[in-house]
Amino acid sequence: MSEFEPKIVAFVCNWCTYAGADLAGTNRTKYASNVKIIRFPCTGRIDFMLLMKAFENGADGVIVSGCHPNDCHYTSGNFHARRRWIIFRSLLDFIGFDTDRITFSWISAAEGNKWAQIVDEVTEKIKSKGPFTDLKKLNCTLLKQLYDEAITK
Amino acid sequence: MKLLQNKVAELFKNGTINLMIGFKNALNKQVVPCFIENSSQAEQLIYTADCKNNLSVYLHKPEVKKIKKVGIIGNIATLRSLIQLTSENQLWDIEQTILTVNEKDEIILFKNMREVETYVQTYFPENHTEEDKKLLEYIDSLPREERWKYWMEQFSTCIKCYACRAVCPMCYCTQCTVECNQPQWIKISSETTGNLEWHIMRAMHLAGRCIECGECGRVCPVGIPIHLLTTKMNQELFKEFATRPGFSLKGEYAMNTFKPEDKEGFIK
Amino acid sequence: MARIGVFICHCGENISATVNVTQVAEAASKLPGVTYATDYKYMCSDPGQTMIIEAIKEHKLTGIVVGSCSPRMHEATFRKVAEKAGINSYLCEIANLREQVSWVHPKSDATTQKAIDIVRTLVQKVKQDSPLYPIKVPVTKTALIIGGGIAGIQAALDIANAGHQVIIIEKSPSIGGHMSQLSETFPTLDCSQCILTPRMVEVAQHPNITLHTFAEVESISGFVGNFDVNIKLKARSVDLSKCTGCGTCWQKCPSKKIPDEFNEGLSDRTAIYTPFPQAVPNKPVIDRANCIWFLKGKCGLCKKNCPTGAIDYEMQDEIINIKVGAIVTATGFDIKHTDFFPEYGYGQYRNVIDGLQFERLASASGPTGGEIRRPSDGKIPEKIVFIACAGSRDKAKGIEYCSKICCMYTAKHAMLYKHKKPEGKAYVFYMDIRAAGKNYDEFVRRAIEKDEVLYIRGRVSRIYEKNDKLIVKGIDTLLNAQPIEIEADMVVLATAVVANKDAELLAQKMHISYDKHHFFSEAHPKLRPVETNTAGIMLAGACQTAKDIPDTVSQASAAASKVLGLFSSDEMTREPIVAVVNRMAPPQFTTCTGCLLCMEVCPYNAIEREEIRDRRTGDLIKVAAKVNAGLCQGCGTCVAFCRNKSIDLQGFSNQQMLSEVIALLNQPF
Amino acid sequence: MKIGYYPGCSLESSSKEYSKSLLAVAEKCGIIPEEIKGWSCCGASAAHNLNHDLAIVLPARTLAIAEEQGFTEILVPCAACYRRLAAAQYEVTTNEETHKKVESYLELKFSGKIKILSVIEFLQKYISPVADQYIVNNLNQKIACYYGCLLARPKETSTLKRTEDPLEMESVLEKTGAKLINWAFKTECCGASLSVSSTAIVAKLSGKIIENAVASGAESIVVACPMCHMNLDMRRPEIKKQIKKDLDIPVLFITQVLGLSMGIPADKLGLNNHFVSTKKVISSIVKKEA
Amino acid sequence: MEIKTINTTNISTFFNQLVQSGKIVIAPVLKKSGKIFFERVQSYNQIETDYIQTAFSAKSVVFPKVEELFSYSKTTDNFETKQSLSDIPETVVWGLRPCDSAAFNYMTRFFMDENPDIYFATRKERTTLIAISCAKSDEACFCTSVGLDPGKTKGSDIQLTLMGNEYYVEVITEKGLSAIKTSESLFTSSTEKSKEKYLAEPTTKFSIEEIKEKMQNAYDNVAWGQESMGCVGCGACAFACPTCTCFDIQDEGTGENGKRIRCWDACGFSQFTKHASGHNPKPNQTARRRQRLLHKFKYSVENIGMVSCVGCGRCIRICPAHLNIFENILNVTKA
Repeated sequence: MSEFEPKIVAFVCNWCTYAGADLAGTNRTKYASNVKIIRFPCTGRIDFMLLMKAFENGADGVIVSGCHPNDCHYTSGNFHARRRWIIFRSLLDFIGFDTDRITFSWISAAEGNKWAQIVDEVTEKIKSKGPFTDLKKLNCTLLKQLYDEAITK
Repeated sequence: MKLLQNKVAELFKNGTINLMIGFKNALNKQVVPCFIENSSQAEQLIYTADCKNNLSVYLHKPEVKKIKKVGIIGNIATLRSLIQLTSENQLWDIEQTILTVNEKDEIILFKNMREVETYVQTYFPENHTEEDKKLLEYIDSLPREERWKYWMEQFSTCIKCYACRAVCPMCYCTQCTVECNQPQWIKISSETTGNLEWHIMRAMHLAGRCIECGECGRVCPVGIPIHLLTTKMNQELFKEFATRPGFSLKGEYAMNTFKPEDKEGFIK
Repeated sequence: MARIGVFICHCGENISATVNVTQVAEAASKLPGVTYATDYKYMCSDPGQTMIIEAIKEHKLTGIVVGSCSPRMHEATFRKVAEKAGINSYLCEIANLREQVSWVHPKSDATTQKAIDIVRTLVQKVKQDSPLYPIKVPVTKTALIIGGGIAGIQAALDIANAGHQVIIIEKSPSIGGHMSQLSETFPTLDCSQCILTPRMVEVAQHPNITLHTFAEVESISGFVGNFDVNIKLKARSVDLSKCTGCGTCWQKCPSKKIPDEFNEGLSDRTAIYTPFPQAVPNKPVIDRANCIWFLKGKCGLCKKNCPTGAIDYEMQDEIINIKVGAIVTATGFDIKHTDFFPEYGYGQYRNVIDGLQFERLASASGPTGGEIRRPSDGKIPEKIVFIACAGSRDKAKGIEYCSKICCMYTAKHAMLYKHKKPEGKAYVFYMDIRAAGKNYDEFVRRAIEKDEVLYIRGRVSRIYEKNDKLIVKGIDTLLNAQPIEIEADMVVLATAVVANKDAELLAQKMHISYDKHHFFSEAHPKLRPVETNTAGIMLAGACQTAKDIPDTVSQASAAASKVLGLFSSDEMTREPIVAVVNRMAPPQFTTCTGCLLCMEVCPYNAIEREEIRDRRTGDLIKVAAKVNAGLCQGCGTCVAFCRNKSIDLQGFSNQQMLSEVIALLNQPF
Repeated sequence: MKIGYYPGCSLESSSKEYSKSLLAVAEKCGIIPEEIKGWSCCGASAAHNLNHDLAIVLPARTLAIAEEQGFTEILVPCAACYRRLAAAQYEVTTNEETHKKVESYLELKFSGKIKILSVIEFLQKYISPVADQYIVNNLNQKIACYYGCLLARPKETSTLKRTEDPLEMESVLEKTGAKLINWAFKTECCGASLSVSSTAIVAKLSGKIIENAVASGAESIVVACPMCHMNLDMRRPEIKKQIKKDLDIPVLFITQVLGLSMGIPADKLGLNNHFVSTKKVISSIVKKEA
Repeated sequence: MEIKTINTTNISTFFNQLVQSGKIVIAPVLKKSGKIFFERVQSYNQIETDYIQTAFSAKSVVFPKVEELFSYSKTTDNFETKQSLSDIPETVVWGLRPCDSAAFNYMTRFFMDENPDIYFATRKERTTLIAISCAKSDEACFCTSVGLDPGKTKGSDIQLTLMGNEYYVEVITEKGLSAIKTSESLFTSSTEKSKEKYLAEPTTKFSIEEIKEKMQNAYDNVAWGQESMGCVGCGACAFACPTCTCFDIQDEGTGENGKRIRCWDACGFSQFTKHASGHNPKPNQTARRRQRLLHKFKYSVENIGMVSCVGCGRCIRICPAHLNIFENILNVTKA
């Protein structure tokens, strides 16, 4: 059987990380093709529910990246985002969600190499962790015990 | 008791209020919310340590709003919600008259929200029950996978009756995100991913706003300790940003502000 | 039903070398909603563009996805193409197949697959796209300049000369600011007033400029193009329309012992006074705090003696309302005064003075007529010690930043002294000499080499008085690094440049952000140095950070040009990528619950409170948030923040982002 | 309340009177500081010129054993000791690595969070609030408060508000009725430990201090540091040579002055074993009229 | 109908044999939360025997809270739907109360009259109900007020009544018979006995006939307001109720693929009657609460000819605001 190729979604801001990824391209820096970018105007725009949705729809890992503190094109979007992630992450951790599958980073428009490097790191990490099945499992095994699903399924 | 009842009766007589939301006794020796509409009904009122319900949730009901002049007998949780709600600009369309009974059984009639604020800030309650604390410790002590299993078992029993939302004074949205279907954020059906998303979203939306009355946990028909989620969030917020909901009319809501020097250990 | 067209570009070999473009087009054509898909060597070339236009027309496409280079390259190009073909330009999305696919991955199926995934994602997005139209905001072509210093004057003149109305307000009785206090200016040593006063007069006489001195901002509301400003005209007690500026009043005024602000307290003035001879307007004002009439209710000499009856003790503060399209903030700076430095004499030794005081001493119009004399006894000092970085770059004093101008004016001061008293000795204690700027270092070298100013690299630990001398204890960190003591007759502290004490308050009135030292913050430290986060409010001069005259003037002109850009048309057009609070039919009106917590989130204060009232009765039905499209920059922070999704961001809507996520992850069906 | 007491070498020897007067005043106000058992040298002035680790470990040891003995606050009257202990505490509490290192050297575990009180903090916290009821005399004296360098610097570990012109000693002495003059040399260096190695420098530096104090109209100088005291008091002959002036202005410890105002006999305060006679000061006392 | 007895030791054997027979057996189980739920169990010792009433009814066995009606998938050229009724398993519900069994009767009428609902039909057809008469009741119980009683066999396939150390077994239906067939030996046949003295005696709160009568013109009673003040508008009562059959049909998934599901809904929800226009004919909890009670005691009588309340008292026990259905009814029917 062929090696597991994780699906990784990157939520990035338009002004820093997206530009950084472009720079990696301009420099012809090679990196893993598992990560696919969705472009947002700003990390402040990234709704935590979108992360949940990504996992629900079969992502094995997620990258969230934007401008370094004080570099935000909108001056404070990333600061708000940072607070959001601090809390969101501790919540996920509290309910036991595998937060290792979410990588947060600051990548500026000048850090093409950092982008490439993060992508490779994350891809490697997720590969070693294997497919993300926690949510998939939920809808069968665990619930089978429970009366109504035992019948619906 | 009598004092309270007289006070309320008086409030009706001098026209300060047309409705008083308080507590009365009911079957199974339960203490239940009651709605006094005139001075004569005032003698049903009681106020004891068991008056746990957070009555502020009723101030959102159109029926109550219509009455305009409404009195409310607040336990500390209720008072905190009133403060938080005011800071969230919610109670502009209702004239509340707020009463409480302090531990010395004195009746306090607040002149304005400022007074409520000072009262709450001076009378600083430790509002987590022992079993809550124990349970929190227990959950924290579990390894990650166990925590996950624990909560998923809990969530899998959720029937999406939204009682947690209905009793929460902070869940006053006229249209909750679970009801918005363009796009459909949360699955309608109550299977576990959907339930998980609902509870995560709820916790996130209440983080920094939850005043920790524990009603959501109390009313959950399947007994999920959901109040622990928001309680935990509040503890985190306090740890990280030293904010505490329901303590100041200015709100000081942690999630709509930031400090450039906010610390985190996980962003690469 | 959507009819989407997909156009895959080879970009010569750049994409096609590693991505199987035909396969991508092939796969795209199978996607639901895609009616046409093709690939071509150069989509951005003329034939490529024409091809797209024809395809759109021929296949009646409702939206297009172009798989090419980064949207940061050609999004604009292809959106124009879409428009040419008659569909809304925002119904065009770019799939980044070059920078983020072909250039970074080897030729392989995986690479092609990634390309397909990205195209599929963008197809989903474009299906959710709705046509957007640029937002037009009317512009009131009048500018408000806050502050009548050189920055304000420069900006005012630039704008007025371009033919637009300008209103200047200045809190003191005359315009001119700190520059009017200076003696000579570095690096050319030309007389400050000689170059400034003509400008001041020009301002006063300019047909397009309305000048309000002795006035302050009361409140500011509205937004870019449409500000509504209340200005408080402080009671001057002198009717400017009657006053001829003859000066009889202040000659007669009996209370004469008031420290003169203009001369930094080195001389006295009367209670009714004109700040300085060249003041504009050159008319007096009554300092009510010190006027005998206002203190005791008698005297009234000025009134009796005024030939035109211009004195009016009853005059009240007046609030006037103006409508302006843009605001230039040029409120300038202040300096730390000597009492900030206990170790340098507690502000009690009269001969320890600050830079501005020295300027007045050196100035021909100053209290000593330009002769440098000791404040204590009027003796001409034999030895002067200048201390640079008094407060600046000093954590212990809470001021980490460099005040930028001190190195230069200290050199200038020393030079001026040496010119006036060649045999005198001038010492300068410094940390580093920062003389970056045209002819700046040359200037400093001249002070050191030609005028023999003694530069000592080291700091001064203490100054104390000893029989009429000031003992300056310091260290020379160079050479033998010995502690040294100098018996000086006078010490000049180049004290730190700080923000005005009321800067914070003003910033709050204008809703612009400021740093911890209360200097106003620019919208972007590099790319938008003269704008603030509040569209339509610009910054000029030292209110942003310490600046010398050249920098101040150039920034003022830059600010002016920003204003002129804004005034260049009757309406300004803004990208429709803005947040919108949903609206629906009664009884709901909107799903917004009016918690208004989002107001705090918005970096641009673009979110306002809206009251929805019953049309007939006028009763308040609902309170909701409302996004001011004029101010919104489209970051979308409020969208992610809004609990019940009542705010959405045009062009990056919840629907769009979510469908992108789903499409990206679900393999082709 | 249990306050640990760390005399350090000086207060056992050259500055017995400092210790004496301090304890006398404390006792008067009903406070008995308890000597830390087994305290060791703070390493002052020598160690930190030679070996950084040693300079931290030496004072850290005292902090550690004080913690062991259950103290939450320790009083360190000698400014030099205070500076070293405070420095050690700063290093240990701000740098986890140093902390570990130190613990491994000492083979002791400790938090380093113990509160270190300089004599000034001690007086402000425990004496000033109650002073009124014990002060019986007015000092008819013009006093120059001399802080020296060690109490005021470095800023990071100093509790004085205005590094360059502190006012804490003045505030403590306010109630004694003495006139506290404003002068320039409050925090100038006296030469400190060079006292032995190169007395000439000390004489020069201390000389200036005394000169300025006198010039500013002081009748006595009050110090809170044994080094300062030694240099200003004991080195008069050398100072005389230096400044070619014979100034007999007495130098007292802040605790002695307080003691006097509280009516504690001069000998109990060790005022008799100074080099420069303190008679003037003692004679300046006038009973407070009730 | 056959009458049998089985002693308390054999009862567990019987139960376990049911499990072994490959049927899914649903029985009351005590959860960590202290609440008792119907849950799939593997052996008798898992189940709770000492209880008045489960927190939720067993209705989800035939009317799941989420039911996939069919799944669909679409490509550019074709469109498929899939329906999966075949794999619905044989199920036994053990230990439900007579009121619950009666509720199954109502549901059958609701789903099967006129246009039969195949989903319900299939499940019902593959479900056997083994009820146990109530030996205890609490203040919330009021079955006797709605024409039922703790021993009623209406709707059950088998009904057990504990009499001292043996169970009195009434086998009512064919399904019942086939359920005990494999375990024949454990039972001994018996003659009809009176269960009376072994049954609980819940107090009667009202006369159902009188209420039905008065409900006819209760709509305009002002008391509704006061009675529903406490209602916070959650769906708990409806979800716990054995006879609440309201559902909502939704599509889950993208335009390209997904499933159509039927899930529980509750008339207490503010969105329940909300129109697309935003208009809501039942604008507040007063109207919604009234709808709920009138439906149970008036409309269902008009539509199906029976009161759709079995007096199990679950809604009273579960209500966050402790609303009390029979108190409400009495108050809104006062003149």
